Formats: sequence, C-alpha cells, structure tokens
Amino acid sequence: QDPVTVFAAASLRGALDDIARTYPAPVVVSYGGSGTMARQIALGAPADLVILASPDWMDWLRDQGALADRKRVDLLRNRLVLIGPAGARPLPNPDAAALLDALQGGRLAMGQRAAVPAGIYARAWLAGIGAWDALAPHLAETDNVRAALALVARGEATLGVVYATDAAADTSVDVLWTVPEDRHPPIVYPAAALSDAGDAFLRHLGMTDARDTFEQHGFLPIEPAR
Amino acid sequence: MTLSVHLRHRHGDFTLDVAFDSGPGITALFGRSGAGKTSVINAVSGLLHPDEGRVAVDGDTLLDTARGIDLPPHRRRLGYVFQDARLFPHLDVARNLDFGARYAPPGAKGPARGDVIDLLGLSGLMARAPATLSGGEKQRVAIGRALLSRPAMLLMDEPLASLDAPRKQDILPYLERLRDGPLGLPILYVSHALDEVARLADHLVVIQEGRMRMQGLLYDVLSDPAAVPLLGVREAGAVIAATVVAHADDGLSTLSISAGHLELPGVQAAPGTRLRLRILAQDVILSRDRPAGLSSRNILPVAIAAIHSGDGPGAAIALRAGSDRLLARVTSRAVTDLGLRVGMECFAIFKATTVAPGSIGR
Amino acid sequence: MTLSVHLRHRHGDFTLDVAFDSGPGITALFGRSGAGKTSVINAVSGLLHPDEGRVAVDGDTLLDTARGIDLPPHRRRLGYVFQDARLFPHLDVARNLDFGARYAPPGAKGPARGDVIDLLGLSGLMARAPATLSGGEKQRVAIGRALLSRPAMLLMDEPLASLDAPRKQDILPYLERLRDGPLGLPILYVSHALDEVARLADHLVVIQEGRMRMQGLLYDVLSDPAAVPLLGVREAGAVIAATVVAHADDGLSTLSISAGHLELPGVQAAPGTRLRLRILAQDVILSRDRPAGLSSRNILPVAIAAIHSGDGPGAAIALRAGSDRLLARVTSRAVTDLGLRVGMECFAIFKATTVAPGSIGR
Amino acid sequence: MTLDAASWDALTLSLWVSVWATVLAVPLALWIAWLLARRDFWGKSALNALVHLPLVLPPVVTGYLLLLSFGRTGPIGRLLEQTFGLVLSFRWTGAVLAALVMGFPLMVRAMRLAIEAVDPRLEDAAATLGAPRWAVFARVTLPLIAPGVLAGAVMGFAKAMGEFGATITFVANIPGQTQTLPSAIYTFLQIPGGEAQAIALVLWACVVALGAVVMSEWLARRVARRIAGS
Amino acid sequence: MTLDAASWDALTLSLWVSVWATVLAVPLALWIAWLLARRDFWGKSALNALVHLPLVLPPVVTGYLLLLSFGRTGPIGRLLEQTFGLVLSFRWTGAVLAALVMGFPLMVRAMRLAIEAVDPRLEDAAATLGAPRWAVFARVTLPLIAPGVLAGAVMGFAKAMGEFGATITFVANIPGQTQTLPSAIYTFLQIPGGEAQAIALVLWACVVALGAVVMSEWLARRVARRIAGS
Ligand SMILES: Nc1ncnc2c1ncn2[C@@H]1O[C@H](COP(=O)(O)OP(=O)(O)OP(=O)(O)O)[C@@H](O)[C@H]1O
Ligand SMILES: Nc1ncnc2c1ncn2[C@@H]1O[C@H](COP(=O)(O)OP(=O)(O)OP(=O)(O)O)[C@@H](O)[C@H]1O
Ligand code: MOO
Ligand SMILES: [Mg+2]
Ligand SMILES: [Mg+2]
Repeated sequence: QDPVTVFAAASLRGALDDIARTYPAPVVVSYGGSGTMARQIALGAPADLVILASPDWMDWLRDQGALADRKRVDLLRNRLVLIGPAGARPLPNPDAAALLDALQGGRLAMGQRAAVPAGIYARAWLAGIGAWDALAPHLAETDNVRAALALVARGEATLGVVYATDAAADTSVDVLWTVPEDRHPPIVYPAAALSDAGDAFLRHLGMTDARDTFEQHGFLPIEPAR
Repeated sequence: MTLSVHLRHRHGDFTLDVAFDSGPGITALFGRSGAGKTSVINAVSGLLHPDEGRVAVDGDTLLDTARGIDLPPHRRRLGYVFQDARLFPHLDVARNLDFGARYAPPGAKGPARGDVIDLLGLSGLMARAPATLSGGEKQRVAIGRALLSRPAMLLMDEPLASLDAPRKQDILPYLERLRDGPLGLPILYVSHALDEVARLADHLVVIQEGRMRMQGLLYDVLSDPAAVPLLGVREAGAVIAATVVAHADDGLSTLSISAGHLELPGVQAAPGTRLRLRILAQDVILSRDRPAGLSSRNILPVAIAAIHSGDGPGAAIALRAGSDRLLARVTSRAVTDLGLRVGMECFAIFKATTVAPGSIGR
Repeated sequence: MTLSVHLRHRHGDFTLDVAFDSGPGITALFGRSGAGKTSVINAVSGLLHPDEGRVAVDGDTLLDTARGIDLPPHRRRLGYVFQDARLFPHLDVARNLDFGARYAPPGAKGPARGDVIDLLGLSGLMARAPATLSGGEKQRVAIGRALLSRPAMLLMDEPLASLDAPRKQDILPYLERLRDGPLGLPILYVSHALDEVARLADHLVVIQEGRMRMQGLLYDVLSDPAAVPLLGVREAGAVIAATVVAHADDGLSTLSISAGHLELPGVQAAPGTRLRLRILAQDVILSRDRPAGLSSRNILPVAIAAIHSGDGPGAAIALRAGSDRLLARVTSRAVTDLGLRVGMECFAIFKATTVAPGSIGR
Repeated sequence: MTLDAASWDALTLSLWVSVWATVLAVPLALWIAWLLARRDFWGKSALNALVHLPLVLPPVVTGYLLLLSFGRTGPIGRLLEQTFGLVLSFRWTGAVLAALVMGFPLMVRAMRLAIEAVDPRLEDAAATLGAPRWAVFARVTLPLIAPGVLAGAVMGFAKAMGEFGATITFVANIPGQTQTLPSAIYTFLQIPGGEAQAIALVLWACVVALGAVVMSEWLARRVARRIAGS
Repeated sequence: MTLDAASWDALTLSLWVSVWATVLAVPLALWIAWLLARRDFWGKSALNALVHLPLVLPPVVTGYLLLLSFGRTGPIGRLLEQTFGLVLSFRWTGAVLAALVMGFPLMVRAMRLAIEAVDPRLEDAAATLGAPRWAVFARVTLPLIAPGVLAGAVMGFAKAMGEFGATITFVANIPGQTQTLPSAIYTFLQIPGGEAQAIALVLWACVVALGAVVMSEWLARRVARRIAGS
C-alpha cells in the first residue's frame, strides 16, 4: 500500500507523528518551513496533503493554481505567548514601557518579522499595542520559532514571543502572558489535500481522536469544521 | 641514420641559432655552461617549441615550423636522459625502469632488461624509492629508464656528470656497444667533458653562446689546430684509429696504426678489432733523435705538418704519422731549442699508460 | 681550524661508519657514487641526524649524540652548496644570493658581494628566475648564495660537476683564495674528480661503501702507492710543493723543488710564491740515462724507493726526488727491460705542459 | 546513541547519498580541476566562478535553483526524465545531486591545488618515454595528486553528510526517501524535547564523517611514506 | 538590482563580516595547517577531526553549539565578556565567529595541501643559510604556499558570504547588526512574492564573491608567473 505523503509545518511534528501512528495506512511526513514547502508543492512535490503554518502561503498556493479545486480547510489554531526564563514574574498585558523594562537591556526573541509566521503574528501584536517602534531595536529575530525559544531557554534573550505549543514543552521557560487572540490575525494552520489519499487522511485528522491528540500537544481545535 | 637540426629560438636575452646535420652513430654537443645545449636537446625531444626550426631523424620530420609539423614528445620515440634525473617519485626503481616498456611499438628492438640492470649496477636498488637514492644512483636509474623504453634514438644531457670515474668507465663502452651492436642506436650526447666526447662521438658539434661554432667528424674537428682555443688547451688532442694485433702474457697488447706499432696495457678487444685512440696534445713529447733507454715504449717517426704558435707560452704542432694526424703541444722554447720547423722529421714519444682505457673507442 | 667527524648511521641496508679528524684548509671527501659522501656532509650540516656521532668544528661541538647535543642547521653557520642546486624558485637570482646575508653575525667576515658576482659570472643573471637558468648557471648561483651567507665553513657537494672546464678553472683558484686569504675559510669538499681534489685539498678522506678507507694529508695519501687501487689507476699521482723562481719572456716560468728546477708554462703567481704541483703517475717517464734532444724540458734525477706490481700490466714506482716523493706508473715490461729495482738511480721525465694550471695549487 | 527506525533510515540514507555524491563527483571534479589548473581557454574565469557559486550562495538558494532547473517542470529535469527516465526532485537521487553540487567547490579546489603542485617536468619525462597524454595523467599525475584527490573526496563526503539547506529545499524531508541525517536532526530540533535524539544523531554524524577523515589521513600517509621511501 | 536600505545594510554587513572572518581565520588556519602538515603530536587526529566538524554538522547544529559555548551564558562566552569585554551573541562579532568557524575547514585544507607540496629540501637549504625556523617559514614556505593560502582565503571568504544556518542560529537576524546577506535572502524567500528582491540580493552576492574569486586567480597567476620566470 502506498504511503500517504504529508508536507507539514515543522512545528506540528510531535502531534502529527502521534496521529500518523494510529492511521491504518502508512504515513510519511516531510516537515519544513511553510514558504519552502509551498514552493515545493508549486513545483510538483509528491504530496498528498499539505499543512502550512501560514494562510498567506496557502493563498499563494491557490493563486499558483497548485490546489486545483481540492478542499482547503483551516485545521488548527495556536496561541501566541510571551515567555521568559523559568521563574520570571508574569507580565500581564504589557505595554511598550513594561516590555522594555522587563527586557532590562536584553533582547526579545521572535520569528523573523516578515518571513516566519510566528514572527508576523508577534509583530502584529506589538504594532497593535503601539510598542513596535520602541521594541524593534531590541529584537532578536530567528528563522524559526524553535530558535527563538532556544535563545530564551539559553538565557541569551530575556524575553521571547513563541507559540503556546512550544512554550509548554520547555521547562526552562515560563509563559509570562498569553496574547489574546484578537490582538493578531488568527493563528491558523490551513491544510489542503492534493489527492484522494490526502483527502482521506485530512478527514482522519478531523476525527475526535486526532483532535484530542492535537489538543494534548497544546493546539486548539478550529470551531466546527467548515 | 641521419639527424638534421635547424633551430632558432629566443629565451629573453638569449638567442639560440644552431644548425647541424650529422650521420649515424653518436653526435656530441659540446659547449660551456649556458651555451644552449639543453635547449637544443629539448627542441629535438619536443619539450621546447622553438620559434622556428626543423628537426628530422632519418628523413622523418619531427618538427617543421614552416609546415606546421610538431610531433608531440611521446610520438618521437626519443629516450631522453635528463640533466636532472627526473625519476618518478611515486614509483620504485623497478617501476621507473619499466615505465616506458609498454609504449614501445610491438617489434621495437632494445637492450635486454637484465643487461641494463647489470651494467648500471641497479639490481640492489630495484625496490628502493627514488628519494632514497644518491645523486649518482638516480642518474644510473634515469639512464636505464630511457634505454628500456626502446627508443629509436637516445638523447643524453650530461648523463655521466654525477658518476665517478670507474662507473663512467663501465658505462661508456656499453653506450658504444649500443651504438655499434645490432641496435645501431644513434645518440645525441651533451657533455662538457671532452674525454667522454672524444671516446664516444662520431660527430662533434661545438656551440658557444647559442651559436654553432664548428661541426664535423670527430677525427677532423679534434685534429684541427684551430679547434684548440674552442675546446680548451688541456683537452686538445687527436683521435686515431688502430687495430689490435696481439696480446702478450704480461698484459701489454700490440696495436697497429698507419705509422707503426704501439704497445698499450689493458686492451680488452680481440685481435683484429679496430679501436679508437685519443692522444692528448699535451701528452706527446717530441725528440729529434730516436731515444733509447726510456720506460716509454711508444716512439713513432713523424713529420711536422704545421706549427701554430698561440698567445701563450705553448705551440700546437700538427704531425703526420703515416696517414694519421697527431697533435702535440710543446713550449715555444722547445720549438726554438729543437729547431722545429714544418717538414722536419722527428720522433713522437708517448707512454703506453698514457692512452687510458677511457680514451679507446671503437 | 679543526674538523672532527665521527658518525654511525643506518639507512636501510646501507651503513655509514666514518671517523676522521682534519686540520685547517680544505678537506676532500672522495668516494664512488653511493659511497656515503652526501650522507656525511648532511650529518655535518645538521640535516641528517645520525644514529650516533660527534661533529666538532674548531672545538665547538655541533653534534654529540652521547651528550644529547644537536645544533639546528641554522646555528651551525655552515654554508652548504648542495649537489642539486636548491635555489629558491620564488626569488630571482639577486634575492637568492642575498638570502643568507641578514643572518650572519654582525662582525662576520666574508667575501665581497661584487667579487662573488664577478667571479661566478652572475652579473647578467641577477634579475632572472631560477627556472630559466641552465644547469651550470644554477650551480654557480648556489655557490654564490652559500658564500654570501658568510659561513664559518663551507660544505660543497660536487659543486663543480655541472660546470665546464674553463669555468672550473676560474672557480678553483677562487676557492683557494678563500681558504688562504684573510678569511681562512675551511671547506669540506665532496668530489669524485681527483684532479679537483688534488688541486684543492689539504686533507683527503677516502670512503668506500660507507666506510672510511684512508685519510691523511693530501701529499701523503696521494704519494702512497697503496692508494692507487682506491683512487683509480688513471688518477694516481703525487702532489709536490714548488716555489716560483722567475718568469721568462717566452711565458715559461722556473720553479724550484727540492730535487732541482722545473720549467712550466702559464704560471700566474709572483716569484717567491709556493705552489702545489700534481704530477700524475702515468705522466712520468723513467730513463736510465739523462736523455737529450727532447721537447720535454723537465728531467729530474730520482731514486727508486719502492716498486708495487699490481695484478694488471702496470707497476707503480715510488720515487724519491730530493725530499719529495713522486709516483710513476710504467708497464711491467718496462720494469724488466730497464732492469728497474729499488735503490736504483735514474731520471724522471715529464713534459712542462703536463702540469696543467688546474693542478697547481697554493 | 541508540536510534529509532526513522533515524536509522536517515543515517543509512545519508551514507548512501554521500557515497554516491562522492563517487560521482570525484571524476568530474578531477576533470574540472585539471582544466582550471593546466589549460587556458575562453570562459575559464566563468567556469571557475560557477564552480564556486554553491559556496557563495546560501544553501537554500542553491536548493531552490536546483528545484527550478532539475525539478520535474524545470528544463533539465524534464529532459532527464524524458530521455533517461531519471527523476531527481523529491528522490534520493536529488539528494545526491544536492550533496554533489554543494561539495563540488571543495573538491575542485583541493584537486586543483594538488595538480598545480605537480612538477610538469615529470610529466614531460613520461611523455619522452612514449606515454600519450592520458597515460601521463593516469600513471604520473594521478598518483602524485592522490593525496589531494583523497582530501577533496573526504571534504566532499563530509560536506555531503552535513548538507542541509539545499537538500531540504530540493528534495524536501520525506522519511525513508529523502530525509537525510541533517534533515532528521533539524526535525528533532523542531519539537519540544527532541534534543536528546538530535544529539544522538549529531554524534553519529560525527562518528561517520570523522571515520572517513581518519581513514583518508591514513591512506594519504601511506602514499606519502611510499614516496619518501621506507 | 537596486536594493532597499535594509538590503544594502545586509550587503555591507556581509562584506564586513566576511572580510573580518577571512582576515582573522587566515593566520590561525595557516598555523593549524602547518601543524597538521609538518608535525606529529599526540591528538593530531583529534585536531584534524575537530577542524572538519563544521563541515560534517548541519550548520544549524554548529550554530547551536556556538550558542552553547560562546553565548553570554556559555563558558567561553562568559570568559570573553569578563576578561576582554567581548560580547559575541547578537553582535556582528558573533557573525564573524560563525563565518570563521564554518569556513575554517576549507581554509585549513587548502593551506595544508599547499604546505605538503613544498619541497622540504628548500626549507633545509634556507636553514643552512642561517635562517631560523620562523624565517624559513616566512621567507620560503609562505611565499611558496601563497597560492594555496590565497585559495584558502577565497574559499573562506566565499563561504562567509554564503553562510546562513550557523549565523542565524547563533546571532539571529537583527537588521543592521546581524542580518547578513543570506539572512536577508532567506527572509525574502519566505515572503510570498519576495522573489524579485531575493534575486537582486543573490546577484549581488555573486558579484562580490566572484569578484573575490577572479581577483585571487589573478594574484595567484602573478605569483606562478614570477616563479616560472617572465
Ligand atoms: N626562460 C628563459 N629565459 C631567459 N633565458 C633562458 C631561459 N631558458 C634558458 N635561458 C638561457 O638560455 C641559455 C641556454 O640554456 P641551456 O639550458 O640550453 O644551457 P646549457 O648549454 O644546457 O648549459 P648547462 O651546461 O649549464 O646546462 C642559458 O644562458 C639560459 O640562461
Ligand atoms: N633513506 C635511505 N634508505 C636506504 N638507503 C639510503 C637512504 N638514503 C641513502 N641511502 C643509501 O646510502 C648510500 C649513500 O648515499 P649518499 O647519498 O651519501 O651517497 P654519495 O656518496 O653522496 O653518492 P653520489 O656520489 O652518487 O651522490 C647510497 O647507497 C644510498 O642508496
Ligand atoms: O511552522 Mo514555522 O515556519 O516553524 O513557524
Ligand atoms: Mg644544460
Ligand atoms: Mg651525493
């Protein structure tokens, strides 16, 4: 039986691997950055299903005509959190001054502001609270969220903005504040099937068991699927 | 075999402009350091591409810039013994020796491997890396390597300069045998040692500062008093032909030359063999009367053909001995004291031991 | 200056085991190809670390394996002329020559740069890259480079083998001047050419297959009939001391030796100078009676000191001429015919031109 | 240092890919190195520049360029598929290509330096002994540059083992098919708590590549010793 | 090929970082290359292996290891900060370190091959002329290996221009401070429609690095011509 090939955003790895194990057919998942994968799909990657961390890239794929008339769904949600080293004092609803104060001359780690989805969301939040200009000189932007997490975990950066899923798993960081979902564009993981096999697996991901697994890994289900 | 070389080439300030044609046997290229000897031999081998020129061996044109012919070195079949040995550092002596064998045309003749190894004393060195050889050992391997590639002609650039006298004495007769034996291997031989040249060469080409100064049969060039300044006073001397007559029990051999008989020690050739004797001008003593009671046994009646007095205290005397020509160098004072003049008959004395084995060629 | 060398070293199958002590002046190391000459000189220079040994120059220990002393080459101040020239390919001739100057101790004496360049004929080559030099030109630059590093001693490994005879004749007297002049530069000189050795050396060390066979003052070794087989029959000959008496207008000079007077051409030294004459055994003719009417002007009364008959057809005759010793090589037949025996008085004849400029040392 | 099945797959795939990349690249690199070292021709600078390109560009860009040209819709990729049925993108074969391209400048440089150090007079000597040009190369030049070729091959192999950006961009990160060791390491680093496994993989990468380095040193030393004699 | 201000900053920063990385690495690489080529010592294999490590490891891992050791909380980073006041993380200095480390194996290899090709008999000759060991190196070995040193420097420079993974992991991507050309290119590639700007930057990267390649060739050719004479 041919395996189902899934191209998925790297941050989904833990959850998706667990779910794949419960699927009757073999599933292989190629993890990568959203932009890279979108281009690969557009250039003929042999994927049955693609799950990105960025609606923008899914829109781009659609514009390229790569999705044909296949089904596209928003599969999962995630939350943005402000983190600091373990034991740091919570920082609810901070403004620019509070953030600068908490940085103590250090840096705020986050995904690259324009390229990494988590960075885009972080920027939207900071801009929304009028703190972007003040904080911009104090950022440490990375090429993926995990690298931002590592900077905080290693004590290189004082604060960081990452996904709740990332923060939950690392004991050397604490969540100082969870950014309300209305302060940034919705963090959704859009998925699109590219074949019948992909379609079937996508349906499996919508089932209760799978959704439970995602939730165990800190993801939030999308309210009633479509 | 004929070798025809016409070259014109510039390296920086130095201009090479040499032309000579020579017959079969060994052609010696003689000249001072920097005269252009290596440049000539490189052009013959195909390693130097001269500005203009023609090189032909036995009528086969190897190079002709006018006609756009320039055979690559590997198609010229010339075994080259370089001035620096140029052994392959990654191959042991045996593999260096055997390097060229496979490229020889199927029927090519050449000396037997075992003979070459024995002659050059290489049997103990076969497994050695070139880096561990002494200077002379390297050069011997280089000679063997060139011979074993079965070339149609040998090019040798001062091949014996790093060898000691006894080893030279072993190798010189072997080169003669190659030249004279069934192989009839012609050799273009570069040297600044006139004793080697006198012994080996049939044809002599003298170059000086890139230009050809003299060329011709060895016998003619060496007995020409005009060559004395070119070759150097100490090195001048005639070469004459002799035939072995008999060997006595005490080791002395009798040889006949056109003017009479000579007694020489240590001659290895069988009776009847024709040899070449080199008699250096400075080794000949002249006497008005036939002297008696001398340890020297070789006394020939000669006639004075010419007297060339140079700038220095010496004079070169050309002698006719039978049909041969000899050269003697005496002091001007002796010319006066003995009243030497052209046409006078007198006696030439030279010690039997004077004619060294190295000067006897075939 | 004294040089003391004691070495024991193995390379593979070859064992070097050499010990000699020599006085001031030039010490020649003579031996066949592969005898171990380069190995000895390398150990002296510090480039070869022998298994065991001691090297001292003038009492300064450069190497003593027993005491764990092994000065690095750059602290030995020995100018080494290599068998292969080893010029620095990235430097032009001028920069090669000047390479060592800055490392000489401030007060070190040495020949003037201009003199070295003139003598070696390098002035036209100064801007050239080593790769464009001929074999002989490279070697001349190498000699100049070693001299200009102002060494305390020179090591020369067959330095003249790639040079033509006239160039050798230019350089040999210069080496003598270095040795004898204000610099008093001692030289360890490797050669397989006995004429160079006879002319230059004060001390002679003969090695064969890695072992020292003979050593001593040049005069003693060369006039020892026992050395004849080691040095080669053609090369044997005594070296004697002479004093210049006068120069005549016709270019002949009169020299006095202990047994009388000689007339030689082309002697450049001023009256009163002491010279060295090499008289090859094979160039000496013996006569029972004083001969007359010969072009040869040098006839000395001698007494036969010993007769060594070898295996071959020749015999080595040791002669006493005044307080000097001469060596003559004659045929065994001549010994019989002339009735030569020890103690007999007779005459030794050798041509004035026989003693070549190259064999006259100081 | 125990590995799960997927990691084992990644390790063996990386080995396989690296060996192939090295084996395929060596002759090509040797040829280019020889051209650059010994020949003068029009466009030599351009060739030299092209060879260096994968070094200069961020690996992701190289991977993207590979995808554009060697992908199934790219000009070369289409040609290869039509004529040889060879598909590179998203296959292990593509991983070989990516590794090969990324290691190529290192190989060419090492080999070129080695070729430039060969004394052309030895090659001349071989020619006078009758050896045609290819034989001179095979019997004189090649043995003399063996240490450089080996050095280049090891560099290429090591680079192939470590190549990530171009590979993941060109052939993605499909376990069992295109997931090489570096991709697997990257993937582990993307999940919370994946560090331990990532470290195990890193150690394995070190073991393999350093084994290759040590082996090549040993070989090079043997060659050098033979030349020095004894 | 017109660039916005941020891209210009990235270009000039990359140049600055690459020049520094090259200048700092050359002497160190030369020393290590000399040790590996000419000395025998305990731990030589380990040193050799260590030098190759950045080649073998995925760049991100190297970056992570740099962060662990040279970060402000890392053992070496803390030491550097306390004793010299030198901070590497999030500074251009850290980008220099990352570029240096990544290019190091390439440099060492090229230089080592060049050193191994030098005839030690020439060094012996220099010693007999009185030159102490460092002078032999400076006046004989170094000029003879100049083409190899140059080759190594160019490889290191090119690699520094192209380095991405280790740099962004170690010093992140701070515009004007640590955003190098590859980081900028990567960023553009991750934005839908960013290709045009990415291509402009790629072209600039090519121009700079290939300029360096061509210049080094020209220099090397001059050296070679001087040795050949004329
Ligand atoms: N590339 C070059 N540029 C300038 N001059 C050169 C070049 N190559 C050779 N020469 C000169 O040409 C002359 C002839 O050189 P060649 O090597 O032929 O001499 P040779 O007769 O073999 O001398 P030797 O006996 O010393 O080996 C020399 O003076 C040499 O300096
Ligand atoms: N590494 C080595 N391994 C084995 N044998 C060696 C090694 N190095 C030198 N030899 C041998 O030692 C002997 C002496 O060599 P050396 O170079 O000292 O000779 P040489 O007297 O200078 O000879 P030449 O006049 O030919 O230069 C030679 O027979 C040589 O083959
Ligand atoms: O899924 Mo991402 O691209 O690591 O934020
Ligand atoms: Mg020559
Ligand atoms: Mg020697």
